[in-house]
Amino acid sequence: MQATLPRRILSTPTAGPLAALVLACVFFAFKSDQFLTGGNFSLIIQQVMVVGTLAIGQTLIILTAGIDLSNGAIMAFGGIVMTKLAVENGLPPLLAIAAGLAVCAAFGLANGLLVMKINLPPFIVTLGMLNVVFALTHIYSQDQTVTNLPPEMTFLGQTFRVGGTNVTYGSLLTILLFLLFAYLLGQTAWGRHVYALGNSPEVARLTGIRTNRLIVGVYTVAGLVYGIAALLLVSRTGVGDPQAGQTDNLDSITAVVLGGTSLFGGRGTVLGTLIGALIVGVFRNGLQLMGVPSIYQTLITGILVILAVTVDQLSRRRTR
Amino acid sequence: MQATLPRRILSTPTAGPLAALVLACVFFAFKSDQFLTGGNFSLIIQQVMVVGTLAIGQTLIILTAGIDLSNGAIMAFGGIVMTKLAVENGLPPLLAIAAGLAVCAAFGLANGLLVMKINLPPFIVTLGMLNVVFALTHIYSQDQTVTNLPPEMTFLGQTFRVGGTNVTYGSLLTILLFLLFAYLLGQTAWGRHVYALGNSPEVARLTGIRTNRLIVGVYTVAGLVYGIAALLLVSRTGVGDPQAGQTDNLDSITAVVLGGTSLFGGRGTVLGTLIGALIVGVFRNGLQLMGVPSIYQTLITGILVILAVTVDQLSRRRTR
Amino acid sequence: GGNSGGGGGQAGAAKVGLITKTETNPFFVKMKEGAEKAAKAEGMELMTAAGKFDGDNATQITAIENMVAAGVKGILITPSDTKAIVPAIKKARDAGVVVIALDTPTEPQDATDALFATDNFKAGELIGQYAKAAMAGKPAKIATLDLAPGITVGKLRHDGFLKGFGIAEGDPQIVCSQDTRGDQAKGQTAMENCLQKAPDINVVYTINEPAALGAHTALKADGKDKSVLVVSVDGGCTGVKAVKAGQIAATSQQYPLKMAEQGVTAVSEYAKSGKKPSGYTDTGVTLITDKAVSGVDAKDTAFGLANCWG
Amino acid sequence: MTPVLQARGLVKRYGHVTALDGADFDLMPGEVLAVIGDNGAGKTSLIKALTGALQPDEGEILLDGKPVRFRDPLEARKHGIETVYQDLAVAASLDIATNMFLGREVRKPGPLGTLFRMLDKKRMREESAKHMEDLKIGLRSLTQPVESLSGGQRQGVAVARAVAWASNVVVMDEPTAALGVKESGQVLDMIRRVRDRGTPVVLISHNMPHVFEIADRIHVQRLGRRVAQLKPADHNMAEVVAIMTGAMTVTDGKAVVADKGAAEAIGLS
Amino acid sequence: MTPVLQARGLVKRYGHVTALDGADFDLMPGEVLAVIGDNGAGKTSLIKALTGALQPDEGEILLDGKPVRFRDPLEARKHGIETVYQDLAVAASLDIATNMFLGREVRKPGPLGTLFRMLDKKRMREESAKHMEDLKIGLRSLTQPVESLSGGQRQGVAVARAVAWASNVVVMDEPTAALGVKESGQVLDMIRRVRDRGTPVVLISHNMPHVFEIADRIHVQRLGRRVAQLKPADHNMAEVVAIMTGAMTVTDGKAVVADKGAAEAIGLS
Ligand SMILES: Nc1ncnc2c1ncn2[C@@H]1O[C@H](COP(=O)(O)OP(=O)(O)OP(=O)(O)O)[C@@H](O)[C@H]1O
Ligand SMILES: Nc1ncnc2c1ncn2[C@@H]1O[C@H](COP(=O)(O)OP(=O)(O)OP(=O)(O)O)[C@@H](O)[C@H]1O
Ligand SMILES: OC[C@H]1O[C@](O)(CO)[C@@H](O)[C@@H]1O
Ligand SMILES: [Mg+2]
Ligand SMILES: [Mg+2]
Repeated sequence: MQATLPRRILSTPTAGPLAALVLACVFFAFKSDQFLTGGNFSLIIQQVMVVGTLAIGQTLIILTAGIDLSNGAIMAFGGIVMTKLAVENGLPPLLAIAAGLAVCAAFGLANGLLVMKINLPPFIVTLGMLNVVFALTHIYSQDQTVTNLPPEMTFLGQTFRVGGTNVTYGSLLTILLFLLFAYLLGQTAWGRHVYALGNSPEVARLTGIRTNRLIVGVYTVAGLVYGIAALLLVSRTGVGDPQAGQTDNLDSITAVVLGGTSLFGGRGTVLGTLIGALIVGVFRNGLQLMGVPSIYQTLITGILVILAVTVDQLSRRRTR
Repeated sequence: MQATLPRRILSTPTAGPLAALVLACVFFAFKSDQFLTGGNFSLIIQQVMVVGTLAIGQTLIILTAGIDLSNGAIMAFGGIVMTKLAVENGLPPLLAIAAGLAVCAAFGLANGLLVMKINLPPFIVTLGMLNVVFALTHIYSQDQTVTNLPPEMTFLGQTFRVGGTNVTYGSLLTILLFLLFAYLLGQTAWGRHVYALGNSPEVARLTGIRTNRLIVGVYTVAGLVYGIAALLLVSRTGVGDPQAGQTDNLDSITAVVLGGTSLFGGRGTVLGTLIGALIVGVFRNGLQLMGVPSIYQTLITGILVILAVTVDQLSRRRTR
Repeated sequence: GGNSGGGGGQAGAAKVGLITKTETNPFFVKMKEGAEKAAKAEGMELMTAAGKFDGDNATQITAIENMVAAGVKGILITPSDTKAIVPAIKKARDAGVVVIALDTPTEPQDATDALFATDNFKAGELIGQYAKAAMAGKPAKIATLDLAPGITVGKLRHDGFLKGFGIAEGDPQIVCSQDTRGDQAKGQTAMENCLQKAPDINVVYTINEPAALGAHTALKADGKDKSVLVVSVDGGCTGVKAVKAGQIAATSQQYPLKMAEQGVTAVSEYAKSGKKPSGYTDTGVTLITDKAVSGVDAKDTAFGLANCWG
Repeated sequence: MTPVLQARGLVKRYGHVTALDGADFDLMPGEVLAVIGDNGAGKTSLIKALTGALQPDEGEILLDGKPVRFRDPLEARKHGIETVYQDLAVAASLDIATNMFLGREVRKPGPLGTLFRMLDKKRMREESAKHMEDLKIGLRSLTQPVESLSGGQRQGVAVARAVAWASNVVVMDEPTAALGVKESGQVLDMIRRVRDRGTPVVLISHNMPHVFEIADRIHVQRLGRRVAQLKPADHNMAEVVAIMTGAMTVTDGKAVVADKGAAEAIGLS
Repeated sequence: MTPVLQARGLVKRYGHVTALDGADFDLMPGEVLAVIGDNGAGKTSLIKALTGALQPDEGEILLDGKPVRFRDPLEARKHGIETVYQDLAVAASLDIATNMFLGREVRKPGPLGTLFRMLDKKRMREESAKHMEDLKIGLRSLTQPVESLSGGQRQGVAVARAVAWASNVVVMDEPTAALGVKESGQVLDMIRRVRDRGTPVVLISHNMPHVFEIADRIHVQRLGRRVAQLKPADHNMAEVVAIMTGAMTVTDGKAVVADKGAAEAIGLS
């Protein structure tokens, strides 16, 4: 009844993405001396932590067979709210951060209610929300970048040393968030219900899951996670930036799909998403270190993305 | 056994989007004197014909439960290929156009083969292709806009008069394309197979449909349609523009979804897509005519998009 | 971060990085070419990166970090978000890398070691003055085809234009304002809709030449290409040809090659002697038109074509 | 005696199809009630309406004599009504144990469970194994996703789940349709055991031998309505089938030939 | 006489589950062959392998004595093999007529059909109505999408389709599982008619009365293998069930008790 250990590892859904990631790392290690250093890996994690965190929320929503195009915009708005409140309205920084998180969660809630109450397709709800929030960000910020942040807001950008390598507190928080959601999805009833909902809302309903509440909950939690991404962004860039996040919706979906989660819902893991985000970060960093001109970076990234999923697909075939 | 006529109209899947479109038109007609004129409608059609044509290909692919993120990029490349061949390599314009169409179809074919042969998710395949084709466009064009086009290439931008209104040949071609694909999807075996495939690839396979060939065919035909969009774009703008099409992937998906087609495949119509494209065009034009500032246009468009699908959803409920 | 800083040179050529706003604007492509040529002449290795869209701060930060990790001596950057990029630049400078802004100043300007750029406010002001003079007292109906919310170049040029024209934001003479993201197709759609709204528009300000060409196409379709005054900024070869053909009345020419060459040379100097560049170097802006008006300095298209880029 | 579950005049329309056309329903305490009828007669629609899975357009439902309204299946379940739906509400990508406990997961004992809300996967797996064992459904692996099970195995999971949780009423929509001889026998045994512990069972089935073997009463559904309530002892199989297909009708508890041609066609004189 | 369709040593593994474990199969001309076995015995896997829906890992298939390999169901169909799959290959959002003719649509006569490839929807609708009529499946509308049909109605569509198109072999995987008494009877009649026109039929069923009523021969599948081939006339139902569940085995054509406890449990002495 129990599979052998190697077999189990091979058949975990993250095996394929992981193989792709390892292959990419080996390749770049050969191509650039600077690649395989603790400092460089710490850097890559810093670079993917914002999209990675957004991708946690995106994973939750995609697991329910939804999609979120508004996450980058919500994050940008959250970042502006927390920084403006602290810098311009003089709110205590922690309160300002809490307000930013609450605003993001509220937008998530709004998405969830529209999806649930009127049964609208998530693609359209979040597309509309993307436009609304984008506009609100620019109107509210008057297109001004917010600077001179209090230290509490950039704390997550500070570093501590782990065996000779500087790691930011933000990187740590990101990793912890991934572990938290891996736990929630894999080890709690709530996680099971998310998967069941993604498999079939009708089945979930018939088995007595409160699907409406669950959907609204998932979108709200996702919104809250976007708020955390906003804080990570603010602490990484040191400013509140109204231009932020414009391609992060597609980037986060890319991380999710590269991580082996199905866009049709019900199948996938949040650790896969972490690997998916890292794959993109490793490509970008490695190609840059190799000195590849930017337009060729785009070309090669395109090819590598396809190759990465091919590796995943082939590794799945073997275990079938 | 036969439904009554009004009932049939109400229960056609395009009824909801159509209602939303009509409501929007009525609203803008009250708000702006210039809105309800033949000239303005002719303009709206010109403005949506490129995205609309792209959205035809997008509809085909979404009906098979796929998605295409590369269509705008493919179109841009096709436009550069046809204009460069004609202007710089002196190819006869019609031959150059044919070459452009062939290149677009070839990229579609490549997408199809990757989806079919390796069973990769369409999202990833076309995301990779987007990057690849984008880079190729800039490398091949050296970022130069191609000007001084031969008249054959801009012919579709010419107008003819219909009852006092100038209509471009391109608008006419777009409408004809929509009708053609409505026919192919609704009245031929090929169309039935596309729907069956989108419902369930396994069922389609078990009933003896050659699903592999069908998938590759759909992506290739979509590529060809993107080539026609390239020609429409070239004739509308009068240049070959390497920067074209960058937001057209999401825009075309939006038109498809607004038109009532399900992102999960197997349900939807191409005429719905036409209506979806028109909804977006009418919003943009109407808000502009009302003198709404750009950023508020974005805000209102976001709200209106959600409202439009809500109308659709409510109209469906009634016939249930 | 604690990465091997900019000082730690690799064996071989010293490296210099160029980070542009986007990959798609010929302006930046020219800039890259200029940098490539200068790097070769100086015996340096050039690394390039670009944002995904105008305003993309995150990608520019990532590029700065990766270039520092790769051990560059200096970074040339056209900042997308002039304030938001500042902390990342500071980190790079702390790691011993010299950072020079091209095309667009950071805020504050001294966040970078040096700046090589057009004066964008002046670029707008020149075409504003030109338009005012060319209208010769006729009542103006103005359309402004702008960039996008919150990108400083766009705002600087727009404000400069208004100042040059002698009006303030909200003036009733401005009958239509629309964002184009500097894109030709979007410029065309914006112009079409503006014309539908106010058919008597007679002055069109455009953020750059792609937007201007889009506007021209729309005007031509409406039979108004001869009667409406279009002004723009850039001075690319395509744009100057359009000035020559009368499609654009006047344009403020910029010199991206100069920015790039001077930037690379400065980094090379630093690599060799340790001497850092400083201050603002105006790479100049010239009004190009074949229909000069009195009181506004301008050069003709022959000059424009001789000095154009792209 | 008040019926445990009762319905009066249920109507459900889908566009121009009327699935329920004023259906009545009565389930008495402790009985096995078989619901039979042609394909499309509205059996599934009826029990979906009774268990909160579908909102009737008209009519009322009474539980222990008191009017109720189940807005969703969860509310019905809270009243102790467990259902095996015909389309087998199982989540395809999840495994057997997870499906068995979907919506009533068991948490680990101690703070791990209360504080960290951690699932007790081992216990759920073991209990599922036991329930499946009871039904004698042969399984080669318990960790397979349900989508990879054979048709009958999947049905076994759905039945085992309902039986495991039932407290007040068990409703089963063709629970043995895909089951083998041995497995069907187990399900019938199971139904008997449930009844014997006092819980009434509603069984929809097309299998007349099964119906006659186990039912205390038969509800005959036809064209969206209940057309008869019978005791198996009072009629033979042929008669019941005749009533079901409309060849006979029931008047004053006696079957009467309604459609001569039809009755002859199915071999009743 | 050479078998029409034959298989030797078919093996199919899914990870660590072995669905087919060296299965043999023989179908003789003009016969109705019932395939029976417990849930999970590998019946569906067997016929999927025979009809191109699944590629066996090992073993060979012979058609009229010649080795064949069907890479997909279409190839099998081209050889005249029609199949009703257990999971009812119907396209949910399409209507009955479209499903009936999926993959063999009829075009309009004349240039409309040949040149413009226009479907003859009216004709397809009429013919479907006729086929459904033959099975006496009550339908209230022919233009409903298949997903809104009742379980039995949906099965009717799948059966009608296979019977309409069969030319060489018809394979049916539990075709009557969801059907009512009347509808089941129609399907059995249909099978007889198909056999009588000379086309052999493979019928998977758990319904022993049906099997005994109609089968010329019985193939017993157990744990992924064929464990017996019987004639219904030579054995009674209880014996056959015993063989199926492993309580008895067949040696030299005679049933022998293999597992005493098991045999007693099912009431065989
Ligand atoms: N969602 C729906 N939309 C339209 N019609 C429906 C829907 N659900 C059921 N129907 C119709 O309602 C009628 C009754 O269906 P129901 O499923 O209740 O029948 P049933 O008695 O359970 O049949 P079976 O024995 O085949 O399962 C059928 O004619 C069916 O086509
Ligand atoms: N795709 C699959 N992945 C894993 N296991 C599978 C898969 N398909 C079938 N199996 C397993 O193979 C075995 C045989 O399944 P099969 O569907 O052939 O049984 P069956 O005899 O048709 O049963 P039933 O009477 O319940 O329909 C079962 O144990 C099943 O769980
Ligand atoms: O998009 C704005 C950018 O475009 C240019 O005008 C070039 O066309 C640059 O000077 C400016 O930075
Ligand atoms: Mg039913
Ligand atoms: Mg089976």
